[in-house]
Amino acid sequence: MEQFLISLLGDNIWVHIIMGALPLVFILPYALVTIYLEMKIAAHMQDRLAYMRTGWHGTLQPFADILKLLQKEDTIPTAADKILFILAPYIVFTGTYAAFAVLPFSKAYVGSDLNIGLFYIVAISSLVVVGLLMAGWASNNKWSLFGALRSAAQIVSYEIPSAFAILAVIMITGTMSLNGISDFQSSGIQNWLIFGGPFPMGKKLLLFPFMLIMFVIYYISSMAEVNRTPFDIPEAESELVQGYNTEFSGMKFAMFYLAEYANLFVVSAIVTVLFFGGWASPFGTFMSGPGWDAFWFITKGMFFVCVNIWLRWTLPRLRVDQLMYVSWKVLTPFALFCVLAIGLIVVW
Amino acid sequence: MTLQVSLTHYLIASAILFSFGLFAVMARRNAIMVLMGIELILNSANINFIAFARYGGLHLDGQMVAIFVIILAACEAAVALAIVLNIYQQFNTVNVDEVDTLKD
Amino acid sequence: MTPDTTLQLTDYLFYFFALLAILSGGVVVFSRNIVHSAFSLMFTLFAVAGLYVLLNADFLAVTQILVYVGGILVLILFGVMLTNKIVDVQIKTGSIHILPASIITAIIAGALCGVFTLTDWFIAPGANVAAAKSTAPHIGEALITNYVLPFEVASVVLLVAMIGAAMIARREQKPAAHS
Amino acid sequence: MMTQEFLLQLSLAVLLLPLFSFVVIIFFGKSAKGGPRQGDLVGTTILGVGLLSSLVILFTKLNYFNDVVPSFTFTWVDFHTLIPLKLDIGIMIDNVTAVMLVVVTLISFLVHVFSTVYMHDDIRYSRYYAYLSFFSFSMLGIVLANNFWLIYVFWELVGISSYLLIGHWYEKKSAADAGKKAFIVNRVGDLGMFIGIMIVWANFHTLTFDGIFSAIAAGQIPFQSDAWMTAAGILIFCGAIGKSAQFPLHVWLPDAMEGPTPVSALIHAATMVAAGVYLVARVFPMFTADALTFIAYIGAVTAFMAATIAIAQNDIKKVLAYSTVSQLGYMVMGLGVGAYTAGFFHLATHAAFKAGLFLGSGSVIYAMHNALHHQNDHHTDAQDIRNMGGLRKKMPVTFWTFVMFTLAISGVPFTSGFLSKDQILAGTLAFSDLTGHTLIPILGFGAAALTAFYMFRLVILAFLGEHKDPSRLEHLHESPKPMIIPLIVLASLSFFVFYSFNPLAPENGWFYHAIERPATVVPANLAAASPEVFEETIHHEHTTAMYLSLTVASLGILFAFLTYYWKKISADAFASALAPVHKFLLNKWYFDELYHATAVAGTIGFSRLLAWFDNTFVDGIVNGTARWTLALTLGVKKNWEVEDHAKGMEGKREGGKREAVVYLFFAALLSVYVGWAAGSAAWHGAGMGAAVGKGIIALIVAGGTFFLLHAGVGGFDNKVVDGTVNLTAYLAGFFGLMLRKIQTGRIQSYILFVLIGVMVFFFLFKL
Repeated sequence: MEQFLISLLGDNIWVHIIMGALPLVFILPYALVTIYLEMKIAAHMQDRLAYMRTGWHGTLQPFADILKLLQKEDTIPTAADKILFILAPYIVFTGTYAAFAVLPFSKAYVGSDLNIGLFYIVAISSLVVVGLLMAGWASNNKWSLFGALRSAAQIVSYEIPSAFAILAVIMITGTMSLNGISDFQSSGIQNWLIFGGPFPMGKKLLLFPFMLIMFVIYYISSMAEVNRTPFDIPEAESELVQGYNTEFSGMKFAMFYLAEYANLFVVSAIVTVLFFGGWASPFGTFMSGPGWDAFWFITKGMFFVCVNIWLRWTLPRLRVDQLMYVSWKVLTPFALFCVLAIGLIVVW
Repeated sequence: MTLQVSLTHYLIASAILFSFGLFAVMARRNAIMVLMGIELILNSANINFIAFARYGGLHLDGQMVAIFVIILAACEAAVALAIVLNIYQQFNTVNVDEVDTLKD
Repeated sequence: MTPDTTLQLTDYLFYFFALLAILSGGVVVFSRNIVHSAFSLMFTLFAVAGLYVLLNADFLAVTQILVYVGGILVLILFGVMLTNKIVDVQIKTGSIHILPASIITAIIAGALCGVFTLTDWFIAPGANVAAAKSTAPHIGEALITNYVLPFEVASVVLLVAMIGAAMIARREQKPAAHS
Repeated sequence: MMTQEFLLQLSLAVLLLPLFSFVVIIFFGKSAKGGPRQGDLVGTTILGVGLLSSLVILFTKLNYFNDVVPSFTFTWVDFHTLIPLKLDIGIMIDNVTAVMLVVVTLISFLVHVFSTVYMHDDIRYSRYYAYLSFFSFSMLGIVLANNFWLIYVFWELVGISSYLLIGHWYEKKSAADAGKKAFIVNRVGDLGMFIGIMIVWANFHTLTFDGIFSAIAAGQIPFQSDAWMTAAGILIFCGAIGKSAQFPLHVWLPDAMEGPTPVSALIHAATMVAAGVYLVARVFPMFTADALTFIAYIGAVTAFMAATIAIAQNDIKKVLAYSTVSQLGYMVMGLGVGAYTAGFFHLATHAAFKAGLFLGSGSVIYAMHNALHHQNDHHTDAQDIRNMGGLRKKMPVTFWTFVMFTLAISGVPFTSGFLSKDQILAGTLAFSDLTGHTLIPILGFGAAALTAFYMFRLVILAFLGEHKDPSRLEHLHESPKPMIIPLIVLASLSFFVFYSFNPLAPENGWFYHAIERPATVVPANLAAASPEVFEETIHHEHTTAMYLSLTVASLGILFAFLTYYWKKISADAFASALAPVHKFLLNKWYFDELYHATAVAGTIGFSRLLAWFDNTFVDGIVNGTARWTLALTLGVKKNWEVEDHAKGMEGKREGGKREAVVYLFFAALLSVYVGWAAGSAAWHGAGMGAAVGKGIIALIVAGGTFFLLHAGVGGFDNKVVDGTVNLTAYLAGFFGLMLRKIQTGRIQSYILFVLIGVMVFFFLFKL
């Protein structure tokens, strides 16, 4: 893709800008679709119909929502810290968007195929934490600050088990590039890392249970990192009246909203890359190629987004102490053990 | 000095950051500000290490030192903030000039 | 040989990052609002990470972001928020002996800049060529070969610091007698 | 398949397995409480595996690699360029190591098995097993190490684990004290060993045995002096003195009987005490002739002294403890005189039968304890042999195995003890022939006779005759199988066949082929009697030694039977006839008292002296200064106040008046002198007129001076003296305030000053 653009436009800065802007082209329609899906899935799980008025089966409702958000008066509380208040949503969105830079939508299109892509994603997601803290503080509101602190603590805590899961995959594949990891599992569904990767049968069978555990660990902690139910304690409406985004409205709220959904896709995509072959077609070379790659990648990603939505409407919210308990006393020890076991198997 | 970037440019950038950090350490009252000043100083030192690593032919060695500096900075920040929290519980302030019972 | 004086993209990037680092660093130091300082520190750290990238230290840049922004900055923010009574977001902090500090800082900055510009630095051959490969594998190798002892020691130091920090922060405090 | 690498790997496994079991038991043993047996099976199984592996190692080593020494060395620390510090560590397996591996793991395994019953009801059962494993690990480390560094590390590990095991029942003060004593006494020896190692290090810059030996063989000796070489050897031997309980540091071993009995079997038969002997054997090539003679004397004295003490002991374990000390003296003596193989052989055979004796006594104590428990008798000492007797019928297996061990230790033919002991004694004879040190064989044979005597005394008193309390006898039972089987195994190992098929000449057995005296590397030794000559003399003396030792042993046994079985000789009468000697022996040669009076009391006394010095002199100077100043001030002050306030303050200033008078007297004296001097200075010449003039001037000046002194002193004191004092105080306060401004207690101010200082330096060096 980069080569193609370079040949098209010549080697100048526009190539990079176009490369950088492409994910935005994806995020906006994706967010609309996901908002719609979320509402619909939620409603159907609760035996309702959700909105049916705007468009066929309410398909136009997301557009209407966006329109409504954009029209809303963008209020800034008088006691708020204005600079930070304005800055916060952008920081959060930047943090999320930066992760898209290394997502391999297709073998041919990666924003920047960093050698240390996974590491980069782990690092850059800390920007979100700072942004949330900023939002919570700037609102000058107790509930917002509590929400922000909770959120930061939660994300920092759950980064540890998720980093272990990532570490395990890095140990197996020997690369941190997301493209490389996808490539590693590209020859068919049986070679996906969740099934033990492209190894001889014995090694595969040994790896399989540990990878399964790692997948569960990573999925749980990724849910926590995006503050989704059952880990939505930071914005728990019933306790904290929406947490850090209480005071935000209009465009700023939309940014948070967008960032949340984008983040949801990022973690789903990482799950896809780490355990489910990334852009790789499940049928080996059949149905592969740049276009197909993007199709598989987005399909898999959307699948996990839907799983996330499903879980959101199934599980009740945790308490703060339970949240910390799960991270430190359950996920982290298990992850450590699995890392050890996988390391041993890989070396052997 | 030309506009084209060379080792000196990095060094001067780091020198300015270092001075900022120094000033924060010396003149700011809040302990956490002092801590941030220290972080600035460490960062400027790291820039120097890595700049020398690239230009001075130190290759990886400079980067290795920078890595250890980062590691130790993490330790230092954790312990320092723990102490600051403790001071806050004791004295109800984190202004370093008010924590001077050593004098009495 | 006359040096090519046209500015490359990387040069512009350097000036961008360096200016960002210095400006936000200035905000860190001179802002009267400590929360602004803390958040401004984030920009400084990012800009420094950018400088690392320009210096072919990609792994270090990411490490910088991970440790400094994800770890230290969050810690500092927690520190700020936990050590101030939340009555107003405008948390002012004063300064002390500004004059001597400014003088000393100015002298040291001047001396440093002088030394840096006047010294004829040794430039290793081929230093200007950007390395194409990632440094991560080499750093990994170095960590478990030449630097294995510092590496282990650092791990112990981290452990000790972690335990120590937890101990200090958690200790039950008796109310101070004199305050 | 049996390559050298495999041997090394196997031996590493033998070394590390006990560590593994220690970790497992110490962390998870307790939590296995609900499950079976709190981890003892883990330890036992692992030691069993270790034993099997050691047997494989021994077999392979002797059969396939008899002449090669597989070793594995790696550089642990290397600061090549910075400082010349390079530490190589590693392991090696020569025949001595292979034999020791088997000895250690065998005894340790049997002790593990034995303990499953003996310690069954202990409250710290799992911790006990953890420590046993740890102990085995440390001992195996000593055995395998191929350098001083590693040996020293494991040496200290043995020290700490023995401390833990001896003090296992730390609720008992005596046990806790015994642990401490063992630890501290060992430190004394270890200090010497450390200095010795440092001497070696300072000269050779290597700590591997190979490196040291080859350096010495190349003619490089410490500080180019034979005396230093000898000193290094003796200092290293100091470590062995401590660990192997040689005279004068043997005092910890009998006290260490406070530990559980199986622990005694482990520590005092095969492991800790053997470590010292093993060390001597390991570094044997670097001892000079003088050092070896020193070692031989230490060993001989230890052997004899401990044997005499053992006669007078009544506690079954104390007897065995002194017997251990005595036998260790034998081994050290054997090594010292140059009977290397015999000394090490005795280490191996002794390990078996002494472990057996301890385990046997453990079995007896266990039975006695249970019986006493049944009777609800908590006062009778279960370990005192005077309370036993007649146990033979009730505990036949224990009895017969015990007899076997006793025969072995007494050196009766057809036992393993005979084989090894005889050779040592022959060695001492040969040594005295060659060098003229006749005291050594005399002490050796004396100790042999005493050994036979006290061991049979023990057997007769404990097992034969009638039991003191017949009702108790009903409750006595033979111990359960896990305690008996180790006894049987060890008893069978006390037969000669395991070591040599010829019951009288061990030279033909495998052991003598496997273990050969290593050639000395010390150049100065080459001039002395060569090993060949020595071997020949031993051969020559062999028969003599055999008959002599048989004679003394049978004499000892005979006396024991005469005294305690047939009662032809009254022991009490004997004791009262030799009351001072008996008392001397009963009190263990007063060693503990001696150390208490010298080392312990000395330390305490010195501390007291320091405290006294501090209290009296240092504090005295401070307080005295204050007091004298006060007195002086009062005295001066009273001087003029006497006149003004005398009446009112009379009662209060009784002392002040006298001082005032004294002052006035001196003032008058001074005035007279000043006046006289002034007069004689002012009026030169002789004659009446001059005299009168002088007198007048003198009177005026003296009067004036007295007036000034008397009246003016008050003013002087008030203005000048007080002024000075006040000024000083004021200045101090002033500068204090100045400094106080700097000493803000604010960290940033300090940083400021530091930076100013840095800048000053910066520019100083720049300009």
